[in-house]
Amino acid sequence: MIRLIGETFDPGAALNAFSGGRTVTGAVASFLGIARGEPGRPVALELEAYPGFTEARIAALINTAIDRFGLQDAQVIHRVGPIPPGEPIVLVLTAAPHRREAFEACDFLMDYLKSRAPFWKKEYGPDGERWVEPTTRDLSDIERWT
Amino acid sequence: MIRLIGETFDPGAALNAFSGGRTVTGAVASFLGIARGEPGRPVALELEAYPGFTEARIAALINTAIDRFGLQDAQVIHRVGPIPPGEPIVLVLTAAPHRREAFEACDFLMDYLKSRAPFWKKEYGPDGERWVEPTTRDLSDIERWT
Amino acid sequence: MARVLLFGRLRDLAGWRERRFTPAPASLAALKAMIRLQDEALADALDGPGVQAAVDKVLARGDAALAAGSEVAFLPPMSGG
Amino acid sequence: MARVLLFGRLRDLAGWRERRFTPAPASLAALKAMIRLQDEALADALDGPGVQAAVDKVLARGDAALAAGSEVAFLPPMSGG
Repeated sequence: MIRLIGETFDPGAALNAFSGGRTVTGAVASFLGIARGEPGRPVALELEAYPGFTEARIAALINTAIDRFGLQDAQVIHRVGPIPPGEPIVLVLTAAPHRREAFEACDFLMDYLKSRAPFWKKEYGPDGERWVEPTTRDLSDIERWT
Repeated sequence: MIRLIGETFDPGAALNAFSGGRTVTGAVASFLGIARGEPGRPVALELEAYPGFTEARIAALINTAIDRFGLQDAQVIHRVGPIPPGEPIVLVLTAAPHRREAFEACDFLMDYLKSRAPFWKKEYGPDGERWVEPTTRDLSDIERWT
Repeated sequence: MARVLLFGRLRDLAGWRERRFTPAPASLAALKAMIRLQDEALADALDGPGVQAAVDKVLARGDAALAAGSEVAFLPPMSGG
Repeated sequence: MARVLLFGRLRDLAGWRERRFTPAPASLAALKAMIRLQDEALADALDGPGVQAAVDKVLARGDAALAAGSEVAFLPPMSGG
């Protein structure tokens, strides 16, 4: 499941809703991305999506991860719009019988979100604003899965 | 920080307490282990620790992970005593500036907990009870970090 | 008519987010040629490294045909998370 | 006197969790010899694969010396998480 959300959300409530009541799942891995930035600044970054297209691409990515790693379930919650410092940007949750698959799938999903998911991210730093593109490290990270 | 706990706990509240208010942390990885087992059975497994020794060994392990991966923080919450199916067994949380270090440290901590941390685990299955020892896979997983 | 959407730095560069081009160009290449007549810097950016195009929300190649009323989105390098 | 603690399957095998051994054995090897006089199956298990010993909550080797009142724990293969 993919959810784009325009305001802050509660990662703990999402983790509990995702992991609760499971008796065949041994492992839930999660990744929470947080907006870094000077406390007190109104906006650390701003995320833009392409409504419809972004959800469809991420839903396809989630299905790929489910097949590839034998997951029981996976979920992505992703912010759009302006994000103040310290607020959550993205939460990825994966459920599998064993830990290795849960970890790898979560890692895989994050690598794809960083460099292949239809988001455009503007960072507001002390020196002004700039559009963020995948780093050299993001591009080498994603090579691990090909 | 390591916490051994004799009753169920709230993984979401722990994630929120750990991740909240951070403005220099970009990445929080977590792993939640859940007791698998037939719903309705009173106990899926029972975990025994060596009070004092277990906490000290895990605290040392957390410090190793912090140094090795450059973490900003790490936390382990681990159940002891009888655990019904579907309840959390362990939650590992790691905080780092970037995602790769947070993921790897979480993975590392779980591998060590599975085969090097002073816990003894009895599984209650349909065929009776048995002591669980590290699997071949657990032992090969931990080799990755040497 | 083709509806064109710009994202990320392309939008900042062009100064617009959405615009209609009439008469409908027959292909993505024809649309880019129409854009070049108006804004050479934007056209150069559309041909720049890592820029992809989606036609009606499906990723398309440079020679893709366009139908009347197609929605064309130009997508600079993506970065979420 | 040495205080001995057993964990996991060792406890099930011996049928006890904690026991005092007097007079105080001078070493871990001496303690194991005392245990063998009482319970050969347990002594064999203590020498089995993957069993570690901790003296006063520090992992110890087989020839470790014991002080009077030492706490000795025998630890079968560990598995948490």
